[in-house]
Amino acid sequence: MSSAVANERPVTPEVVREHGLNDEEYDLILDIMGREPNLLELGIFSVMWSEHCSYKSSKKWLKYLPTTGPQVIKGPGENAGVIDIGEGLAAIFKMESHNHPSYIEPYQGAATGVGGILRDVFTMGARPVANLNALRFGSPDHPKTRHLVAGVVAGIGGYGNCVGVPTVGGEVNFDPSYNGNILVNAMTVGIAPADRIFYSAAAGVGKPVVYVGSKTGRDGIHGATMASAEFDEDSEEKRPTVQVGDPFTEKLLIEACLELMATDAIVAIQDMGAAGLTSSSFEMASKGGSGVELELDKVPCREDGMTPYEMMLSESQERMLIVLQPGKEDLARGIFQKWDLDFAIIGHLTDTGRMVLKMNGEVVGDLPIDPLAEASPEYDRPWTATEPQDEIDPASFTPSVKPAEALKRLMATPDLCSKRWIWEQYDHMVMADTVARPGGDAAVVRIHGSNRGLAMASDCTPRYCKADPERGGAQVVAESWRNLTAVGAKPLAVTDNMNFGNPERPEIMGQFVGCVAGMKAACEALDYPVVSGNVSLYNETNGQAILPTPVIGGVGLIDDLDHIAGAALPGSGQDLVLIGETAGHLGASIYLRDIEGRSDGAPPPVDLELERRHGDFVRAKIRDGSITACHDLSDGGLAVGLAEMALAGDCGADITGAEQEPGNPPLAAWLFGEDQARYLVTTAQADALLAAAVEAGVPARVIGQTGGDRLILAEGEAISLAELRAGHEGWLPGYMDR
Amino acid sequence: MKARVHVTLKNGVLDPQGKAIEHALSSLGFDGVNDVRQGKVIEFSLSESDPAKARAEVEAMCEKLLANTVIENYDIELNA
Amino acid sequence: MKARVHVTLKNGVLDPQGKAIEHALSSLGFDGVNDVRQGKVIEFSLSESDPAKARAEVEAMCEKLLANTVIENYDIELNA
Amino acid sequence: MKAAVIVFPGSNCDRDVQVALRQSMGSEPLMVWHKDSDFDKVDLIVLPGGFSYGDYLRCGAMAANSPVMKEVVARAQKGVAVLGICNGFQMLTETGLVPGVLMRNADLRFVCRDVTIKVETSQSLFTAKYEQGEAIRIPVAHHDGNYYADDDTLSALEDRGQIAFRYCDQEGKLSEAANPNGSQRNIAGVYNETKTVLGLMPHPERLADPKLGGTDGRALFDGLVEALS
Ligand SMILES: Nc1ncnc2c1ncn2[C@@H]1O[C@H](COP(=O)(O)OP(=O)(O)O)[C@@H](O)[C@H]1O
Ligand SMILES: [Mg+2]
Repeated sequence: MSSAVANERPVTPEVVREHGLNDEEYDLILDIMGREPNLLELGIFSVMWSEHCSYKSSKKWLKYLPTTGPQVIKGPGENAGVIDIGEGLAAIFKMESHNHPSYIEPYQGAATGVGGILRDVFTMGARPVANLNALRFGSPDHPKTRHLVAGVVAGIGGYGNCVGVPTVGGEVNFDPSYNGNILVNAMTVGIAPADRIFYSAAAGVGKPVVYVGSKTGRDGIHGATMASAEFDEDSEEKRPTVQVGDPFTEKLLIEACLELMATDAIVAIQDMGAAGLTSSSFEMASKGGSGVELELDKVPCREDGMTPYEMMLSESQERMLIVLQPGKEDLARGIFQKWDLDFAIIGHLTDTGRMVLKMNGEVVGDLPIDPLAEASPEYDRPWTATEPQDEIDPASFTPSVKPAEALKRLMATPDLCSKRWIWEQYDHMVMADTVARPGGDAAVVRIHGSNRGLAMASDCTPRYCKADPERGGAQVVAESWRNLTAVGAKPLAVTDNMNFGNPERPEIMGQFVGCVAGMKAACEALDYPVVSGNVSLYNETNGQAILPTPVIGGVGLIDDLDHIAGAALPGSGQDLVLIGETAGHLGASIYLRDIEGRSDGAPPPVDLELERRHGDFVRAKIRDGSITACHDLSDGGLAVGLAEMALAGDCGADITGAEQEPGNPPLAAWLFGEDQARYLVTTAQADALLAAAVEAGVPARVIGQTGGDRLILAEGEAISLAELRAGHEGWLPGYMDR
Repeated sequence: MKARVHVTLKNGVLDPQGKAIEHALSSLGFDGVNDVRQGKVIEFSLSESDPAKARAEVEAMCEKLLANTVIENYDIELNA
Repeated sequence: MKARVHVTLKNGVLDPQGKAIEHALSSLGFDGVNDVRQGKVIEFSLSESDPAKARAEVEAMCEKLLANTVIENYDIELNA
Repeated sequence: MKAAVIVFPGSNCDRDVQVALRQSMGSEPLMVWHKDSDFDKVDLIVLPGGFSYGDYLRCGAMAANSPVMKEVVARAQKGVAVLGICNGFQMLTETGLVPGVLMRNADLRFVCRDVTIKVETSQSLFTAKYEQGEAIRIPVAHHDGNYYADDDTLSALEDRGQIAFRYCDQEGKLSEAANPNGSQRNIAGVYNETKTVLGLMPHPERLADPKLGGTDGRALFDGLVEALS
C-alpha cells in the first residue's frame, strides 16, 4: 500500500479494540481482506459493523415485524419508509435517535438529530412537511435535567425553525432511569410524487459519484461507534467531538436537491449520515451490486491536511452523495452553485465489486463490498423473558386522597402536564398547512393544495414495556393507532425507534424480544405495518439501563379535512359518551405511581380485536359528523382524559352519577384506570350514536354532559377548570424558570 | 474587579456563522478576508477583589455555564 | 494581518442575554456578579498588510455589516 | 395589482405569503430570486419571513446588504408599497426603511403562538379593511422580535402615527402579559413616514384560511389588493 498511509498508526490489537471490534470480528476481517487491513480499512470495518450501522444485535428480531401491505411502497431498508397516500402522492417518513450526542451537548446533539432525519426523508425525493420529537429525560430532581431539557428543546427548535419545517408533535416523559441517558428521537414526514421516489442503489459503470453540500471537517470521527458504546463516567471527560449543525445549509440543500430531483439527472442519492462518506458510498454500491472508486483528494475539506481516514469517517453534517447520469454534471453543478453549495465529482462507479480509495492517484484503501456487507456480524444474543407482574385487584387498596385532589395533582405531574412550554419554542405553523396544532391526540397537516391531510403522532409508554414487554409493545402500537383514529384519520403505517439498554445482558435482550413480539402482533392485527425504524442500544450508565422505550411514530390519512375531530370540548349542552369497557386496570398506571407511590402490577391487557372494532366505529362516526370532539384514553384514564378535553375547550363537564352504574370498578379505578381501547367523545346526537354502537357491537354509554366552568367528577365532587389549568400549564414553565 | 471572557469555538468545529459572515463580506466586495470565526464576549463586574480567587471563580463560571467545553474554548481577562 | 472586532451593545440598551446570564450565574451560587453584558467577537485574517488601510477596511465592514450602529458599538484590534 | 415576493436563501415563509397573496389577488405574485435585481414593475413588494442567510450575525443583516435590497430600497423610496413580515421586518430595520431594531426576545426563547394585536390606525394601505382599535388574532413565530428604539424615536413614531400594531389582550388592552417578546411600548409593527412601508413581526399569512383556525390575517392582503388595484 502507498506512502500516504505509511505514517498512520499501525494496526495493533489495541487499535483493533479501540475500534470496538472483538477478536472474532477481527479474524473475520482478516479472512475477508486476505491480509491485514490498514488503519483506514479498519476504520471502515469498524463503522460498518458498529451496532448503529449493522443492527447486529437486533437484526434477527426486527425481521419479525410486518412490513408489507397494499399501502406500502417501500418498507425498511431504505433511508425512510414510503407509503401510498393516494392521488399520486406518497408519504415518506422515519424516526431516528440522537441520544448520546444530545446528552453530551444537548443543543447541537438534538439539532443535528433533526438535521439527520430531515436528510433521510428528502434524500428520497420528499419535501419534508412535518417534524415530531419523542423525548425522555431523567428525574426532574436530577441536577442535569433542567439544562438538558432547555438545550434539547432549543436545539430541536433552532434547527427545525430555521429549515422551515413545522414541528407539530411529540411526547415527553421524565424518569430516573434516563438520568444518565436521555432519549432524543426525531421524526420527519415528507410528501413526494409517488412515481418519483429516489433510492440509494447505484449501478452503471463509469457513472460519476458526486459530493454536494457542506465541506468535510474532522467532526464526530467515530460518532457511529460512540452511538453504540455504553456510557461510563469518563465519557463526559473524553469529550468526544460533537457535530455542529448548520440548518441554513440544510435548507439550501433541501431546495437544491428537490430542484435536481425534478430533472432526470439522478441515478441514486444517499445522505451522509452516521459514518458519513463510508456508509453512504458503501450502501450505494452494495445495493446496486457495483463497485466504487473515490478520489479522496477531490473531497471538499474544511481543514487542511485531512487524512483519508478522517475524510471517510467524518460525520460532518449537511452532505449528500449522488450518482448522476453521465452528461448531467453541468446541470447539477449549476443548481448547487445557485444555492451556494459545494459540488465535486469525487469518483465513479465500477464493476469490480470493490471500494477503491485513492489519494493523489495512489490507492490508500481497497475493500471488497459484498463480503463486508454480507459478513456483517449478526448475533443471536441470549435473552431471558421478563417475569410477569401480578394483576392488581382494584378493590384491593384504599385510595389515599379523594378523586378531585388526585386529578389536580396528576394534571400537574411532569409526565401529564401541558408541554406548551416546549411546543411554543417550535415553529409549528410554518408552511401554512398545520390544521391541528400540538396539544391534541395527533397533529394534522394538510397535504398542500388539497383538502386532504396527514395525521401523525409519536407514542410510547415505557413503564408498561418494563412491566410486561409484550403487552407494552402491543400497547404502544395500539395507542399510536388510537391517537390517529381519534382525529378521524385512517392509520396507515408506522416508523419505530427502539431504545434499550445493553443487549449483551439477557434481561435487556429479553425486553427487546418481548416488545418486538407485542409490536408485531399489534401491527398485524391493525394492518399498521412498520416501514422504517431505528435501533438505539447500550442506553445505560454504570449498569443502569433505561426503561425499555420502543417509540412508535404513526402516520394516517384524512380524506376530507371537513370531517376531523379535536379533543377540545365543543361547548356546553353536549353528551359525553364513553366508548369501550372500563374494568379499572390500575397496574403500572400513572395513578398508582404518582398518587399511591407504587409502580408494581401488570399493565392493562391489549385486546387488538376490540381496539380495531372500537377505533373503526369512532372513525366512522367522526367522518359522518356525529362525534363533535374525541380523545383517546390512555395515561391517567377517564378523569385525565376528560380534564384534558375540558381545558382544551375551556368548558366544564359533569359526570357525577356515572360511577354508580352496576358493574363499575371502585371509584379510583373507574376514574383513573388505564383500560385500553377506549375513547371519550362528545355528541349532540347521543341516541343515534348509542344505537349505532349497539349495532357495531361497541360498548358505549353516556357518562355526563358538557358545560360550566368546573368538572364534577363523582359523588358530586367538583374542581374548577381554573385550578386544574394553573397546575397543568404551570408545572413545566415553573420548573424551567426555577 | 472587571472580567471579560471570550468564548470561541474550538479549532476544527464548524462555525456556520463565521462561514456566513465571510460569504457576506466577500459579496459586499471585501476581498482577502479569510478564516472568519464568530465568538461571544461576556463582560461583568465581580465583587471578589483577590485576583487569584477571582480567576478561579470565573473559571468555574466558564466551566459550568458560560462555555460549552465540548465545542468551545474560553479565555479570561481580569482587570482591577 | 489578523483582525479582531468586538461588537457590544451601547450603554443604555437593554441586554436580555446579559441579564439572563446574570440570573443564571446567581442561581448557580455565583454571588457578586453584576452588570453582565454579552457581545460578539469576530476574528478573521485579512490580506491587506498596511495597518492604516486595513483599519479603514475593517471599519467599513463594521459600518456596513458587522455592527448595527443603532444599538451597537464596535472596537477593532489589528495584529500583524 | 402586481406583487413580488423576494426569496432569499433561507426564506421559509415565501410560499405561505404567496398562497395568501394568490387568494386575495386572484392571480400569481411574482417570486423573485434574491440574485435577480431587475424584476418587473410591481405595486407591492413582500419580504417574507424565515431565516435569510441563517439569521447568522444579526437577523436580516445579510439580506439587507444583498443586491436585491438596493433595488427594493430604491423602489420603496419612489413610493412602491413594501411589506416586511417577521424576518422581512428585520430586513427593513437593518436597511433603515423603518426605524428601530429587533432584538432577542426578552426571555431568550423562540416563541410560536397566536397573539392579539391592536390595529392602531385604519388609515393605511395595509389596514384599511380593519377597524381602528380592533384586536385581531395573528400568530407570531420568532426569536428576535423584541422591538427597540430610543425614547425620542419612539415618541416621534407615536406622534407621526407610525406605530401600526401593538400587542394587546383580547379586549384590546395593552399589557405586559400580552407582549410575547418584550417589545418597547408593545410594538408589533411600524410604518415608514409615508406609511407605504410596513414591518410587522406577526404573520398575517398564517391565519388567512379558515382551515388553519382563523382568518384575521386575510383583511391585510385584501386591503392591499383593493388599495393598489
Ligand atoms: N416534545 C414535544 N414536541 C411537540 N409537541 C409535544 C411534545 N411533547 C408533547 N407534545 C404534544 O402534547 C400533546 C400531548 O402529548 P401526549 O400526552 O404524549 O399525548 P397522548 O397521550 O395523546 O399520546 C400532543 O399533542 C403532543 O404532540
Ligand atoms: Mg392520545
